[in-house]
Amino acid sequence: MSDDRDDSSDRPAVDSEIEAAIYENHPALIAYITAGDPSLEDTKAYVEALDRGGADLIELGLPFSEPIAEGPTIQGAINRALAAGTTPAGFFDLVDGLETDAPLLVMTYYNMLLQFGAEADVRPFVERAADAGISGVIVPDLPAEEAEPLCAACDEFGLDVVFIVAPTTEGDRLETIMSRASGFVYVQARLGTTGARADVSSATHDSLERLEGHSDVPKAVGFGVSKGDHAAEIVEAGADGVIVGSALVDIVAAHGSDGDAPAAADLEEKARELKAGAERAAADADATDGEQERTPEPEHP
Amino acid sequence: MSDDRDDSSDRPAVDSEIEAAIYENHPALIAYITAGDPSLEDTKAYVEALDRGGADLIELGLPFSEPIAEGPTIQGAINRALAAGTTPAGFFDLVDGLETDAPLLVMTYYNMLLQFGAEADVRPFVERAADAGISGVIVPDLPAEEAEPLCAACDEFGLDVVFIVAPTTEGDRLETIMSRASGFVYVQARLGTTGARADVSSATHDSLERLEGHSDVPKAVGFGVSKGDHAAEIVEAGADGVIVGSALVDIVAAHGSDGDAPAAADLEEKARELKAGAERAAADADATDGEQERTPEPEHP
Amino acid sequence: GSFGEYGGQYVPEAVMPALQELEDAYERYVLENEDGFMDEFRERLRDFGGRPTPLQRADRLSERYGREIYLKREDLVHGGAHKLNNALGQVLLAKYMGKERIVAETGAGQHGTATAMAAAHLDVPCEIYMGRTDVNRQRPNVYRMRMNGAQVNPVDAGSGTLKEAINETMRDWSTTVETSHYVIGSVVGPHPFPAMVRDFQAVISDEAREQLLESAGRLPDTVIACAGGGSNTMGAFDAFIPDADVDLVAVEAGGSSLEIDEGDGIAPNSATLSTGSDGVLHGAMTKLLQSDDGQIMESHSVSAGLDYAGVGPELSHLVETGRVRPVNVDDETALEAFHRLSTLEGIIPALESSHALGYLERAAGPAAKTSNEQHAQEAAEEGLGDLVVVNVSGRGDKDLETVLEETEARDLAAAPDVEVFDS
Amino acid sequence: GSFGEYGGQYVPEAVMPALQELEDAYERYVLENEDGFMDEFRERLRDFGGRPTPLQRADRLSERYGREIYLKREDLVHGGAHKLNNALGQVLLAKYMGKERIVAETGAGQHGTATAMAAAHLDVPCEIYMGRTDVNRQRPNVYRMRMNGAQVNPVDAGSGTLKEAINETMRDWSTTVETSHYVIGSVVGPHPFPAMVRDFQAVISDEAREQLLESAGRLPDTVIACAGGGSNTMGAFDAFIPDADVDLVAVEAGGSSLEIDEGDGIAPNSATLSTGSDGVLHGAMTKLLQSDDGQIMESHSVSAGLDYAGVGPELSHLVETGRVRPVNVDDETALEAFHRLSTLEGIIPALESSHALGYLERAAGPAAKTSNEQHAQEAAEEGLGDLVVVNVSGRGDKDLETVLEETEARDLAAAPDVEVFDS
Repeated sequence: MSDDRDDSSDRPAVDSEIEAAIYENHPALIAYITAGDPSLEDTKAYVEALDRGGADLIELGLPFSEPIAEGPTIQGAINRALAAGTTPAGFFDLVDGLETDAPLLVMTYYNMLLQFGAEADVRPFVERAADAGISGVIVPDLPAEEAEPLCAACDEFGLDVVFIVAPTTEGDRLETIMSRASGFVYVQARLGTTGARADVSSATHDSLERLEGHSDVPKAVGFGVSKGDHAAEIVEAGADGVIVGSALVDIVAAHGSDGDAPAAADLEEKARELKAGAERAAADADATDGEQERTPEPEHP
Repeated sequence: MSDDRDDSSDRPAVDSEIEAAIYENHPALIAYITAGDPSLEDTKAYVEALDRGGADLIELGLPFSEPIAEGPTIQGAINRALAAGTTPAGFFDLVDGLETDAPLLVMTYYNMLLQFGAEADVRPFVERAADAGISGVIVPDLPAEEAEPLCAACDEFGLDVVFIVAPTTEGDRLETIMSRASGFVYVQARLGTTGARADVSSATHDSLERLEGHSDVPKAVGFGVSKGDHAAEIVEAGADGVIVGSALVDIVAAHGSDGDAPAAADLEEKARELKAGAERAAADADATDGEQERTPEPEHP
Repeated sequence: GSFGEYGGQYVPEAVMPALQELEDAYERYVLENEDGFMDEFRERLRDFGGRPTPLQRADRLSERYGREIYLKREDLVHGGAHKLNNALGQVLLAKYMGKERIVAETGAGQHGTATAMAAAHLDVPCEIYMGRTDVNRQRPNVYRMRMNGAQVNPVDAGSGTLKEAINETMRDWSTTVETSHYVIGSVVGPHPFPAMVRDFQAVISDEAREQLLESAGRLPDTVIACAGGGSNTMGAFDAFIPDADVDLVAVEAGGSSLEIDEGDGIAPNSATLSTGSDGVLHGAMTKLLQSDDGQIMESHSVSAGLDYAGVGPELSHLVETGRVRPVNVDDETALEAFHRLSTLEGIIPALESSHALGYLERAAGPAAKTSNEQHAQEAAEEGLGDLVVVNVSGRGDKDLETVLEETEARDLAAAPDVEVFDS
Repeated sequence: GSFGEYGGQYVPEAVMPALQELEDAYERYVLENEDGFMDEFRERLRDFGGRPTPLQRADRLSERYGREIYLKREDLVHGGAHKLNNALGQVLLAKYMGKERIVAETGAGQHGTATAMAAAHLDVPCEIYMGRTDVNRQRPNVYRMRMNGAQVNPVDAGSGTLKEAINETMRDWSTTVETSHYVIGSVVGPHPFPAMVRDFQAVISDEAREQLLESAGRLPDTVIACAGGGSNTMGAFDAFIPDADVDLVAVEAGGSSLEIDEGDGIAPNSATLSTGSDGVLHGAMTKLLQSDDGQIMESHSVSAGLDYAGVGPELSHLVETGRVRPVNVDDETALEAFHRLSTLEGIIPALESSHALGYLERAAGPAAKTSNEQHAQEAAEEGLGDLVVVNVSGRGDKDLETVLEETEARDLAAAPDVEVFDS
């Protein structure tokens, strides 16, 4: 389906379904939507549409009442999902019933993980996520320093913990994060919170340069990506994947709850546009710069 | 016209027109109205009506903007008079044109006296008052301790300074006041401010007792007197005069400015009622208690 | 009079005995510290009132004016102004005198709230008279008084403002004088009030003098305080009066104009010391705003606390003898100064105090350096010294609404954007 | 975590480097007084903030409760509450760190006004985020902030209250973290905020301990402070923590009920320490009011300043280890206590502080002596000692409207007549 899938035979086998999905579909499109916005039934249709549209990984947001890392768009989606009564149990029921080519990740805040079981402990959540077939977790309010319990549980159940690298992440902290990263590294394109922007931040290039040589984990860029051209620009800058969230949530929000068919179609088309942008850039790079290997080369054998 | 006039031949000559008027008309009715309420023309008619009705002395209030010793009734009259544009010059023009049997006093606050001339000095005011034929002054915010300049000016121009004795006035202060008193002593019937009341204060008797033997100056009682019966009670208690203000101002206020004829007639009738009350008491005293001399006996020859 | 030709006791006879009783108590308790009265007063000022207040070097004002500017922070006294110093002293004195009840009048409500607090603290019943108009426009202060357990009596007569409240309080006191003490709110009224209130407020300059000697090692060149009735003024000046080299500047409210409208009996200012003439008001001979006939003018100031046609007799005397220099600044200058202190120093001053700060700007601000400005010439002649103490007599929280309205109606250089947000 | 299992840094990656920078600055400047930071802080607290505040013996409360009651008078701090202690410390620290700009969030506006004052005083540009609903219902505080030159940014998202303001401030900070410092208003948030804010607020108990040793000659038996986020609580307790015999009582808002409505996600109280469970909110592991699923509950208190679903992690730790005793009093008890202090002592306390005073009544008031009363039995078990310090964290001027409304809706024994006068 993509150029990179042809390269898969050159790569070492990876344990991670997520890494595998990125390598196999390089450059990958990673799509985010908030589960339960406007309802869990709608979310099922939307996820399937994104899967059809070419999303290589799908992040499902489990809504938390205090989303401090989100911009107004995703905060709005979260509020709608909570108002619709979305719970972790309902979320996992949804995931249980999903069948997608793209592996799924759950994106939520740390307290949601902690509270899933009877005591404040992340293990029950991770176990349930693994049962539901989820491949990884992203926790925007969990820096590497506090991630030990989550990493241990995810190791136990075979999930990846995706860490975010911000424009301000440097030095020892960058080392630490890269050494713990699995699945992919979420490269935050700019300071601030999530939200669709008109252009790609210049910080993207700097960040990708800073990460070079730190780890063989794929790098995907998010925060502000909304168009195929953005995706192309990001891939040109050397990213292995493009993460899109707010632009998709905007589509969901625009349709409200009056029939999910048009929303699903629009989501599918948006995914297609973004994936095409990413692939165009990768193809251009291969064509104009064929001798230079831009796709990631794992250091370990 | 009254019993006491018959006694006049027994009395020594007095310098004071005011004392003379009290002795000659014993027990005397002393009437107050505010000049300029509702206009100086009205005041002229009212003063003449009071004179006809039997007032033996008439206090004319010269309005001052901060009448701290007045109750709401007289304060209202003062506010109306000021709103009508009453000035000291207009006041004296009024007095120049008055011809009454009853001697006139001016009642006003100290600042009005001070400001009449070019400098802060009471002499020009007193001189003009004397010119206008005024016989005495009452200044409710001028205690004896501060009265030296006014007493000097009044001595020079032959006016009496009427002092107030309050229920709280005792001891050395009472001595001082009585020694400076001329015309009459204004016996304040009760604590508080001016204003018509339903009854005569019991403090009246105490006060008159306290004053006995202090001076030969006549004692007149005011504060709260509104009816002939009050006047009778006060005279029975030993007063030489009854002072009535708020009850008269009430009549003026009730008529507003819609024609002064009824107001003047009511004022005349009220004066008659009060004077009759005072005389009734005096006559009773003479009848039931003939051997005892209740009328004042001047100590000096 | 007690202060040269000023002062005295021009009151109804009925209250004269009470004044004598008060004079006696003042001499014994305040002047001679009988029964440790002054010790208890100072202790309560400290523990209840929050004294001493700081004498703060104002860094940015010092920079702006090219000299050392110190602020005496009376805004930090309990209740938000210097008013408590006096109210606490008088209520405590009333207790020592065996009085069972406190009455007071209030205009804008500052003295009323201070008195209500002091009366609650000392467990003395308290009634406050306040004009109906003032009640309606100063609701928060009415609430504060009532929450402190005071009875607030609205006065309906006349225009329903301070004047009517004073008359009504005087009526109450004339009636209840044997058991009540009338807590007068400034250095005005008959003797011994002006002297006694000054003595209670003198803690301001006693502290400031000591604090400055400690921090700057010398006396100030100039002390600036606003003057309405004059209690913060006398409080800020008193300890410095014997220091002949210390320039004492009383800043009055110039209002909108110094011109008076004799016909309507209105002075659009409260610049009594600068423009008034001698007369008797509320019990004392002093300087007044009055008509030629002797009627008291209606005064004006953007600051309710300065809006008074009289002034303390001792201030009249000190101005007459040249010890205190009276100046005045207009509403606009005061508003500018309000904003300047708020934004530069993080202190929102009372509009009263803003007049003192406004004078500082006029005498030493950037415009004062432009020689062709009229005020600049004045300022040069006035000659502020190198070390200036300004008394911040109170905080401006009470003035927020007024300042907003007055600021929106003007184009003020120093004002931040205060346009009201849409709801 | 920094406090046993509580604390930590649960924040977006983008701000982690700023937290490390802050941690470094905290250690150097606050803990080690580098460049005389703490000396300057203490000097400014004194001269600008009005410290030390009094520790006042409350005569009538002492009589009522049959023991020595002392009030720590944080209501007298510049701005009207203890909030300035922290805001001044953090803005000064930001300056030492070379930050060019201050951001902060505010709910009822107390922290916002304190921050705006401190930023004006120290000449640092300042932006305050405040929910639109709060902007509309807390206008006076909005005016005060703007008059101090701060930019107030209304936040329209969601219900327009504290939660949205926090999110928006976090967004701003995430974007401007290299040049801006986020002044958190309580002992909450990620490390080092809880420790740093505690250290800035510790001046309360440092002073109180010394003042009490001087005036009473011994340590208190009990220290009582209200607890919302917990900054006045930690400030009032800190110096006494090593004194094992001093009972430390944190009084939370019991609101209208301790029952929660899990379905609607509403806790009609803010009794986090008493009823909450462990979780992560706003950057720290602590006790929270949360649903079984982990959603943060909407909390409630008649006092806006206590209305928070979390609490400082150190307090959670101190409660967990038994050093601090959590109790709670309901809205009505707090309102009664508000009126009681106002009428008995002439101090109008903040509704927050009224909770601490309400506990005093419950534990030692007349009703506590009636043995057949449920609360009385509790009180006997709680056993207040003979010498009690209550922290009056702020003044209640800001709460007048709320108190009037809430009082009129109830039949309170301690309330004076506050029926509104006819206009």
